[in-house]
Amino acid sequence: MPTTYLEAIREGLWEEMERDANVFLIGEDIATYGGAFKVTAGFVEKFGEMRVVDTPISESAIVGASIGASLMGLRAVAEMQFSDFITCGFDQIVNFAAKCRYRWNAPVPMVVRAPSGGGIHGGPFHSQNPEMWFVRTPGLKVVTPATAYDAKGLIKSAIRDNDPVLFFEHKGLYRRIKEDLPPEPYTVPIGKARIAREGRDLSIITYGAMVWVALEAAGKLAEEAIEVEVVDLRTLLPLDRKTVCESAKKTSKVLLLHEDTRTGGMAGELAATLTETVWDDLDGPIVRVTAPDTPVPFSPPLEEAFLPNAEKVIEKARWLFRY
Amino acid sequence: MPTTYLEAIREGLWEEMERDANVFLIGEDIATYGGAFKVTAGFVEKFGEMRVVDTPISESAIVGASIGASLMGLRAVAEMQFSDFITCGFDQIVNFAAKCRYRWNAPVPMVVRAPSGGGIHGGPFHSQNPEMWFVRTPGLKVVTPATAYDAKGLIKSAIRDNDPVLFFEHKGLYRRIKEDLPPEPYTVPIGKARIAREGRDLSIITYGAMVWVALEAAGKLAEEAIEVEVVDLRTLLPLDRKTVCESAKKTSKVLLLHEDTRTGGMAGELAATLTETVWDDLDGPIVRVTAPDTPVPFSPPLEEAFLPNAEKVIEKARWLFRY
Amino acid sequence: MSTAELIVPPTRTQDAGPAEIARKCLYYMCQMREVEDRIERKLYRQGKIVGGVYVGRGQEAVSVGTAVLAAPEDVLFPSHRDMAALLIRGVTPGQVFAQYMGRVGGVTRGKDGNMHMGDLKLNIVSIISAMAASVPVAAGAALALRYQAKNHIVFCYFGDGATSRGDWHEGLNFAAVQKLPVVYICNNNQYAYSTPVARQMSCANVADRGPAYGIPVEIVDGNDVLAVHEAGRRAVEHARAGKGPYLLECKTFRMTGHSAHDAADYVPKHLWDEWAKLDPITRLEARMRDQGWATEAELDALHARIRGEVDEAVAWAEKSPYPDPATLLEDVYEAW
Amino acid sequence: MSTAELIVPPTRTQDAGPAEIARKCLYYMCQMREVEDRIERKLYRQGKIVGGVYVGRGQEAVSVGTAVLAAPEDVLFPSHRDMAALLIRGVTPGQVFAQYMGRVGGVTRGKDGNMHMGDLKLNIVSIISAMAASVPVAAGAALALRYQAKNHIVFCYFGDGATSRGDWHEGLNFAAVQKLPVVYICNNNQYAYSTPVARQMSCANVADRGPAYGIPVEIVDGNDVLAVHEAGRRAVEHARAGKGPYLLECKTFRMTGHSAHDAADYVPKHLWDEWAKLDPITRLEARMRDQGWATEAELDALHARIRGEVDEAVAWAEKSPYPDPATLLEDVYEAW
Ligand SMILES: Cc1ncc(C[n+]2csc(CCOP(=O)(O)OP(=O)(O)O)c2C)c(N)n1
Ligand SMILES: Cc1ncc(C[n+]2csc(CCOP(=O)(O)OP(=O)(O)O)c2C)c(N)n1
Ligand SMILES: [Mg+2]
Ligand SMILES: [Mg+2]
Repeated sequence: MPTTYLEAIREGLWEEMERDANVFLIGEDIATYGGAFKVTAGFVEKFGEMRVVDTPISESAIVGASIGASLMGLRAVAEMQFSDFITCGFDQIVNFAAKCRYRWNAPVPMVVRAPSGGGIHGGPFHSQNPEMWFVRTPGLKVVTPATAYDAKGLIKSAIRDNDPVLFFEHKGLYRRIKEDLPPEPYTVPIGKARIAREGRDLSIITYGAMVWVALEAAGKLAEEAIEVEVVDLRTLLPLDRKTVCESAKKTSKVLLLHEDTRTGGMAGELAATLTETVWDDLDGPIVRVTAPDTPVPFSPPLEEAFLPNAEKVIEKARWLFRY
Repeated sequence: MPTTYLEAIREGLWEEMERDANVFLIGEDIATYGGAFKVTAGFVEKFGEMRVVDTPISESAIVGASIGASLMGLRAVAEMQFSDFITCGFDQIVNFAAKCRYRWNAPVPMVVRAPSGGGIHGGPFHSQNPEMWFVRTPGLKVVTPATAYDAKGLIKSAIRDNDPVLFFEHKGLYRRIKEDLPPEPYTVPIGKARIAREGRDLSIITYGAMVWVALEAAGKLAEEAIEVEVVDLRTLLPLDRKTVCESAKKTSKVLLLHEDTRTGGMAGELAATLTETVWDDLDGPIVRVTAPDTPVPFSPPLEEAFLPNAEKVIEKARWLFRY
Repeated sequence: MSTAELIVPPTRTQDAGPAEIARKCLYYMCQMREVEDRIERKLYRQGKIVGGVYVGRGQEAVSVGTAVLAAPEDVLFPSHRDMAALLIRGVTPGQVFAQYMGRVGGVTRGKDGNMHMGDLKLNIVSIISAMAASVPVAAGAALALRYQAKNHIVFCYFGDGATSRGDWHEGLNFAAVQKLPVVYICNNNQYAYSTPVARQMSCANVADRGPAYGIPVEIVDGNDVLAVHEAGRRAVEHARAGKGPYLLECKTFRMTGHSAHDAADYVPKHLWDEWAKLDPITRLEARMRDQGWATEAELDALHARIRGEVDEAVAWAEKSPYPDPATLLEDVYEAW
Repeated sequence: MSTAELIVPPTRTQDAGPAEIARKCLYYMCQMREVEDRIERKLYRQGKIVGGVYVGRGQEAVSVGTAVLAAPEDVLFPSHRDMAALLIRGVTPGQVFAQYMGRVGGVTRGKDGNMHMGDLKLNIVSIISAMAASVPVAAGAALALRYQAKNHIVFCYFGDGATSRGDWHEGLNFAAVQKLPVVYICNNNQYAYSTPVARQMSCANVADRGPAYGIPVEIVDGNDVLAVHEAGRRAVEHARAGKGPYLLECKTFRMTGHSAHDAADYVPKHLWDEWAKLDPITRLEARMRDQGWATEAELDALHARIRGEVDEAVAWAEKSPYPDPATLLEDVYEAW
């Protein structure tokens, strides 16, 4: 039976909790209620209250307590009810967790799970893509799975990782995508991108929910005999610059795509990486398709205009192909 | 008599407080003590306790109260004792202040002054360059003056601006640079870059303290007959893409320089802007000179290795020039 | 659009007699109930609502009993179950429905949704989603009012769960140190989403937190609107007299799930039954009949009138267009 | 390097008699004083110190009187004026000097400076600069200790000013709800940088904040190390018995500027004079002489010994090299 993206995360958490008694969950409404999105439904019944800890509305305490427990040898998996609230625990993440190892050799093996992304009419505070607040912070790892397979494999790797990992799960994918997962346990390594579709004319480099938009666009462009390669970054930090650059070398043309707003987005880091590394191999400008520089609007026609989609990608890709 | 960078900010604040009774200051130890760096020394004596408000150690309350007062028609100028602590008021800045106008047409004319930057052996929590946490947040403006003239002119513009402005003043420049300022009042517009030195062979695009590093490098490169143009961005958001692109068009080669760490830094946004806008005019890869991806180390030899300097710039610039 | 004036005295209740206060409170409690019922139980199920729905069913006495005390220049910071604070201020039910449907006629023109409503002309500041983020902002508004030498005060609303947040602490502490004119109104409805108050804090009452800020507190039956009003009057007088903040804890119960999609199975059944008996509207109506402040016929007329107003408002909202996608890029910054 | 064993009983004081406790406390108070005097008054002025200097002169009884109660497996979260907590745990004065001079011999190998010292092998967690950020982290450490079914507890230190921060509130609230084994030790030294406590909070005591979390509190003369020790013992027993957190407020005074570059002109002169009379070391020595716990000659020998140890430690630190720039890129992540 195919497994949803949400169910895949749930399975990954469950397996890791069974495998390692040091893993525990912490967050708001995650125990009795099973979490706002029900990712952890049934966990407290199985693993008990000591390992599935409901907290007050205190994101800074959630992150801080995760750090403290992880310093003492546990592996905390914190849930933000929505990734938008991660800003309330920001100092703990970027100043405490991110810098412990560098400063005093103290590993902080924790994960912050944060449901992010738009397309669900959540408005300005339930739709954000907060990844870039963290990609610019050395000491953190940032993971953004696009598929159910990767969501499961990456949450498992994140939990086993000995550094703090931010795990941005896309709300819009939770129940929208499914696939058959291997019955045996597996992990997906952090820091490795994936070629989601091979092609030789043009590379679309993207991550998260936009991988599906890129694939949709690639499918339509194939009908016009434009063969698009889609690179799914999977991890934003540490960035798999090698795979990105190899794809660019192969196709010579790059379109960068993200759901996040434009200025200061991931596309910038990719553009800089590409021009400093494979400049001579590029046959046209690096172009961006992103959300515009606004808060995420609430009303459906506005949000639709805000979000990148296959049409917007196709238009830019055609232009670049002909360049 | 030449005015220091610090004194210039002080003058700007003073003039605006004299000019507009709605302007007030708020922060830790800014009244009696005059601020950790003494920027506001003497202000409470002149303007009184209602306009120079000492607060508890509560960055979120400082920013939040600034928002509230600004919504009611005042113009708050908040001081973070060090910009590193801005993470403690992060949600208020990026979610409350940044989005009010968009969401419900409510202007938030406030300024957050934040002493930032390294080179003073401040270690991981007194040396950071936090600008990129904000450049990626639509609704904010981000200002990073490099000269005393600009520091004064920009703090005045920031106070008069009807949107929330983050004003990153570089601690390393406070007392290190001086210049003669015009006796008559002036402002410097937000959103306009400045050509700090003209040149035709290569553009260095930078901001803040690194403008001085760029100028030092440009001076030495001139001896080798490499004529470098130095663009001082002054404002990072909204970004003056026009001036950046014009300089690149003119010189065809671009070196991006910032004190901030590399991944997710301002150079990324600039690289993306350049390749999507002036691709055809570029004659070589866009290269970066930045701090490496680590926390800011404390010990002098480590910090020296961490910070960009003229030698590192010169080496890269020579390579690019010959490319 | 509102015909409230017919039945509701247009003045604030600060100086009104008990019958008048009761009538005014009843009107707004019923209006809030009807507006929210329509949203949660009808429009939401019809798929006409965009996004989440959070209502204050059973808690109407909290926002009504306090917000009627506000002068028009007092600044209100309603939270997500304080619909009446908006209605009393003059936000129309039509604007509320349009807001919930993502139409231009909504308070935020489609840019934001549900209870995120604010209007500076009405001295209402919009919440953001992060619980308690308004608390430091309210202190800043009070700072401005004091500096402007206005005799106005701030009404700052929040739930029990919000008091766990760092912002709540920083905001109250700063306001207390500065002796700012803020009335804090806590709806302690026993739950924060699925989390009962005993898992949220280990003191018995939110009011037990007042001494940490050296500010006076009062606990009141949050389902008795006249009691809330009385306590609110003391709080308002304290703040307006320049004596600093005041914390009012209203004990109540959330007679619904956390949001429209939450069946709230985690709430023990007996609690629903017990609190249903304490419904603030039923209680006020009984009181009014007992005291002779209203006849059954008058009450019926009131309900009918409100239903009519709400029908009209829904119709108006449904006619309001969706925002033009071209407005997407507007108002990020001041236009230059 | 330390010859502490000669004079200091190697066991914790939990089960020691008063003379023994006094001797142990005196040793560490004097060691802290000498180490910090050397840093602030000598090395800093000689330009040998990198970065800022924050010392706990006059407050030594707070960290000494409590930290001597800790079992080696108890986890300590010292703040920036709790040098003795580090020394008692086994951080050597040499490591401290090297830390302040940015040498590889420092606790953080030159990566961080001044009081940012932590060592997981010693169960000491390093602060970050942001005041009170350790408070939620301490709760997490206690959560782990409880889960691991260890009978160990957490000692969490902070100043009066830190209690204004949201993190302080969130951390205490969470620990209280979870009944975690944390002893909170507040050095209320009347100032946060230049800000007197009355501009920091509007309650009279930090202890007045305990009821907001339903936790027991105790106020103690923070310049009387034996009183601190006694109160600390009660706090430790409470936490170790699984009864949850305990808040100890130690009233003291910062007999120095906020940091080495601060002349502290904002402190009224009479306060310096008054508190100088209450110096915790002088007081303890007088008590020891009175009680016959130590002779003048023994005290002199102690001071001489400590000076000698510190001389040695400074010399050791000055010989410690600066870190190799090649280490700049190390330890951002686990090496793969
Ligand atoms: C900082 C933050 N974390 C989490 C949430 C998600 N959330 C929305 S409402 C709510 C419960 C609020 O409880 P309370 O303050 O008691 O208000 P009530 O809903 O009971 O009126 C939660 C956890 C949020 N809005 N903000
Ligand atoms: C979040 C934060 N804001 C500001 C500062 C700057 N700062 C360093 S120490 C200090 C005063 C601390 O006062 P208190 O907590 O009473 O400790 P004390 O220094 O008196 O021991 C301040 C404001 C900081 N370290 N962290
Ligand atoms: Mg509640
Ligand atoms: Mg203090």
